[in-house]
Amino acid sequence: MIRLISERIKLLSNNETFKLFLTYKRGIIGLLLLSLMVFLALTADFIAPKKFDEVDPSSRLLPPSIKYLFGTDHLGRDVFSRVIYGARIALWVGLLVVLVEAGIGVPLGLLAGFYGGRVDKFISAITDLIWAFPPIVLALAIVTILGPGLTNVVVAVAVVSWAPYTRVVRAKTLSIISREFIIAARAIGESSFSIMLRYILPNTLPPIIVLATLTIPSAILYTTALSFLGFGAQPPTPDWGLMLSEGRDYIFKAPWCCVFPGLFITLTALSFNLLGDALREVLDPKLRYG
Amino acid sequence: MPRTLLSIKDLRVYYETIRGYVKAVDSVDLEIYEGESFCLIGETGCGKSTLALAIPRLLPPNARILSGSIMFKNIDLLKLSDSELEEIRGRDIAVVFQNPMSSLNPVLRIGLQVGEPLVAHFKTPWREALISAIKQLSRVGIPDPHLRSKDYPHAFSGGMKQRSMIAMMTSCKPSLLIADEPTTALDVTIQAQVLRLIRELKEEYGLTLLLITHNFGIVAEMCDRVGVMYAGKLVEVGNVIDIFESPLHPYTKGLIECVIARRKSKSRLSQIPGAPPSLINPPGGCRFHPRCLYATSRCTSEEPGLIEVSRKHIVACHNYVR
Amino acid sequence: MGLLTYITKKLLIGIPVIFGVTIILFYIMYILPGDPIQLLLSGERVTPERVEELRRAWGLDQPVYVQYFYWLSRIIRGDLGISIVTKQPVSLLILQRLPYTLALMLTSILLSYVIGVLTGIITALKRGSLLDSILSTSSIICYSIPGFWFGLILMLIFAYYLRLFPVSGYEGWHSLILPALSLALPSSAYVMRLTRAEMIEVLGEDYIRTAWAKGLSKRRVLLVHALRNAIIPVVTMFFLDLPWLMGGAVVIETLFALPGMGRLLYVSILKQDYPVVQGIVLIITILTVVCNTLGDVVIAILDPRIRFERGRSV
Amino acid sequence: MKKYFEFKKGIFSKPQYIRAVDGVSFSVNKGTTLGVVGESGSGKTTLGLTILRLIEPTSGIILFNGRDIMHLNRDELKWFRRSTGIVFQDPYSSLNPRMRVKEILERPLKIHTDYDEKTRSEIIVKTLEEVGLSEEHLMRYPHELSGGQQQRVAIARAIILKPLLVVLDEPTSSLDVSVQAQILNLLLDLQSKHELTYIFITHDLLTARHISDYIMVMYAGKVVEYSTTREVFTNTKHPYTLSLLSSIPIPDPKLKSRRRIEITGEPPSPLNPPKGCRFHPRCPYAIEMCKLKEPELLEYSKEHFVACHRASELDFTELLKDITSFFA
Repeated sequence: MIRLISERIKLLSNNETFKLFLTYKRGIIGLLLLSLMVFLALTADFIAPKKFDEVDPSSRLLPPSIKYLFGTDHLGRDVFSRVIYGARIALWVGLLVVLVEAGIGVPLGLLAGFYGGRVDKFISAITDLIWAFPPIVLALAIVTILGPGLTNVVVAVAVVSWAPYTRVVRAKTLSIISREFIIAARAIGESSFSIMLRYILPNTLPPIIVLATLTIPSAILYTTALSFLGFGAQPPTPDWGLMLSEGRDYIFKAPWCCVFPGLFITLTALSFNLLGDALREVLDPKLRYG
Repeated sequence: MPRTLLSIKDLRVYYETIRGYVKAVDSVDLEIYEGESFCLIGETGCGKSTLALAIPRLLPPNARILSGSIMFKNIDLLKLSDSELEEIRGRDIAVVFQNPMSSLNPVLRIGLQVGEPLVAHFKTPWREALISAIKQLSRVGIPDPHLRSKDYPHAFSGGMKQRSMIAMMTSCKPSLLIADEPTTALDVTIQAQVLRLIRELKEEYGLTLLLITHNFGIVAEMCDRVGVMYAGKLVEVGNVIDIFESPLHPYTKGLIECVIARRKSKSRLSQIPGAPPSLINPPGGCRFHPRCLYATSRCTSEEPGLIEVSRKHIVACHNYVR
Repeated sequence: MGLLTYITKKLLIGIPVIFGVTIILFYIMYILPGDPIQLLLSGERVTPERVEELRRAWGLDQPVYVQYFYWLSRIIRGDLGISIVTKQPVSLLILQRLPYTLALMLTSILLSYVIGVLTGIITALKRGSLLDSILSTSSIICYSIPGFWFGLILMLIFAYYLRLFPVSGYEGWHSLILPALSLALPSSAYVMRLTRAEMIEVLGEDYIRTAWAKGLSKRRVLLVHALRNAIIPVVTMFFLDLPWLMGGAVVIETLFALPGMGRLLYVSILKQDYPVVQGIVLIITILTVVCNTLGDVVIAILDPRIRFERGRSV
Repeated sequence: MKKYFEFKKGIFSKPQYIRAVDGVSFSVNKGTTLGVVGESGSGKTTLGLTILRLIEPTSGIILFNGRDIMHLNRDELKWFRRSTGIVFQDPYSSLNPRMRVKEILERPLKIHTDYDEKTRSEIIVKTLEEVGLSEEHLMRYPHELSGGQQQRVAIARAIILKPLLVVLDEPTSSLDVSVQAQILNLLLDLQSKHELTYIFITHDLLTARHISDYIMVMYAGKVVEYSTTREVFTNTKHPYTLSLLSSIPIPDPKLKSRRRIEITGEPPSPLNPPKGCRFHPRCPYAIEMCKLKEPELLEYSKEHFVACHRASELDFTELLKDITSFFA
């Protein structure tokens, strides 16, 4: 798998593809924005002026100033520091959700496309049902069973939104399996497993990469929405959704408690969306999900 | 002397791509006479379709017509506005495309699509247009045209789709019919039927035919005159008999030998070495020189112009006399 | 293969799906922690005999599948049970809230599809222009914005600073405007991008070239030949979006304190009012299946190929 | 002459729902080429895939070197895969776009041999040179090669294990005329060098004629005529073969108005072939019997099989004069 990915990256660094990517200015902006977020997440301990849970009762709900760039919240915590630490959570959560989604969705899509018939009908029926169902409602239902908490939210969001992976991989597998190199592989005596692993999977990677880039932002939006409703991260976690939820009560008195976390959610989602959009144009222009 | 219907001068069409400009048609001059069947032949990517589709300006959006004129009945098609062009398309110049499978609109009924040009060009009321559509469908050999005109394209076989395309494109009795590889996607027996139909309609309506193909058999069966294209250039134009029996350009010669030699069993075919060049950076001088057995130093540096060897036989080669 | 046969077949497929979901729903509620009787009594002190009696009365002493059929037959009669918190019938609670949610959903979906489809077509036709790049970029920004944050900002600006709309709660139709906008924003951006992509793809199809070659007017090529094809996936998306908006409604209704079904779901989950949660999820499921079936039917009417394909394979 | 590949009567019928090849029976001798000619839907590709057991037939026997390939155990199947190869029409589609040329050619060696890295490389380079490519192409991806080069790689993959039989499914149809000639020459060279046996599937009678020793004409899943190449072209017996000969555009302008028969209609759907002779609705010579009874493939003269009720009474030599002169 790692070899396949590195192969892919090598292909990406191949002049042509890269040159094509460079023509999408929005993609480059997305990449830069994402690098900034990753940088903030990695260096939060050094950049943030305060700890994310450092309470200061004497400086509650202060507006933005030189000392507190983004102001302080109802407990006197530095919003700027919390927002920076929040990048860690958002990126980690987005990555985790996507890994779980792909972990469920890709094998199912591969099996459905490769074996067809009843296997396909069964997998497709489940996928369609999950797909049609409003994800937030389903995630809420799962969180109701599992109980609140960030890990549970990650599981819930992943469980309700793997369907695009299955659909895309299945469709791609179907289009690959009718190609002659699959018959040729059989003719030289390749096993089914080897065909799936060596011949089909590598060819489904470009759309999977695009899909992953495009589902990370929705994963972040869903998890923050659930945290906003109070089912996700619990205090004092500097989760952006939770910060919005806490700041909501002071929205008119101290709007900065809400404005900045929301802005960072938007910027993070935007960076992935810009990047994913350009990647789609470069790697798989016909890909639609949704 | 036959009258000229279409006269192309110094036409250059490039495609803008990420890798650079693809010089698909480079300074081509061509005359097509009224009432004749003219064939453009060449291999994949030689620019023959680009040349043909440049005439009614049906090129993809990344195509750039850099220079030239296309005089059709004394009008320069390249200078017309979009709405003036609309009046000519389908009425005076019609096109039958290569892939009948995807060239009909999947969500509209066949009858409607066939009758549409009449409504667009002659303001025929829809009722009458649909009746003419049925007549036209029956003319091209669609069985039960009354019923079939209400079908959607997916219910038609490839051959029937191509017949419907022909019905649609000839409904206004155009003076020029451009057929871009009209039978490449079809089976041999169906191909013969469609070619026969095109020949019949040509006689019946007095059309001028511009046929694009890569098949020398089709050239031999359909055409009066032939133009051979290689790497964006027109390299030879002549009567069909002349081209087959005394080709002047080494490329034409090589191609014809490849094809004709197949009449002998298990013999080695004469072959042209290598593959056609990239049209982004075509070779300097004569574009064929890297594959040409007769190339001289002049061929690598100087681009040959079109030489009129005899009346009606033109070639672009420095060393054609051998 | 007739259109009617196709529609009937689609409708018949919907029924087992709903049936299957009821089983899953029932089972989830069955395994949930907490004794329903204790929850029902909510702390009232009663004798163990009384509890047993209630258990028998509710059929809770029966095996699971029998309980399921009791439950199912009650549902079919329209009885969704009784709320643990308010002791009111769940169906009544839902019926009271449904109009607000439907009004919110319809306003926002109409808003997003009208805006989305129009801008999508315009940007596709003006592909590569300044207008296209402005609109395309802003659409990416729009669906990167979390709806609930956008709602908060709208509330802050239009309700608090400008005092144009009520801050929260329901005080008449104008209370729905800000929530509908917050719901419609990401959705319209998505619709625009889908319409644009489909339109661009269709404009590159061979049959569009045929339409140009026939000498049809620009209007006819774009509106009859292109849009007629490009709109099909957008319509599919519309019917998928309807139930999806329910999810957004939970967050947005909570934010704006609207008395709709979404907020009811949120409150019921917080208070562990399982019968209400179960009832709402059931309603949403039915809505989902109905929308899907409706979508299939509309698509079959719009796209003759689908009828044909299915007709052949069956 | 050693009998090498043999079909017993009543072999193929109904793979999946399509009646592709019914009751085909013929044999191919070592080192020769059998050309299979037909239009789309004639079952020629299905036949090719079935011979290599890439599609399972519902009944029938295919003998390969005397062994029935439908009943092979694991090891025998492996041996069979090693002894056969296939080349397809579209060279780009037949190569995995994510594998380099080296890996594409290495897979058969890894599966079937236990050669070490070095030996494998030697074999790969040697085979590449044999098909007219060189070491510089080793690390290329398929999309970095031209169509002709891709087809050479596909041929290299098919012959790298020195097979006995290679199925060539329209190997030149998607190539340009000048490249077609190169590939046909290469195939002929390889055949004489390694004594390969070819089954050459094509829709193009002219190419089939050029490369084949025997020709089999198929229509709607049935063999309608089978004989030596010479016999099929000079002594055509089946009206369908005749109509193919009438339909192919002959590259000679002087034959423009040659005598030919005109056939109407289109090939039937393989799902629902006509009763009786499958060609009767389009056949200008059809009689009542053709609608009722399906003709059997009978040996009309030595090594000349025809499936037509009227084979003995119809004589097409007059009609074929022009074409025969073209080939003479």
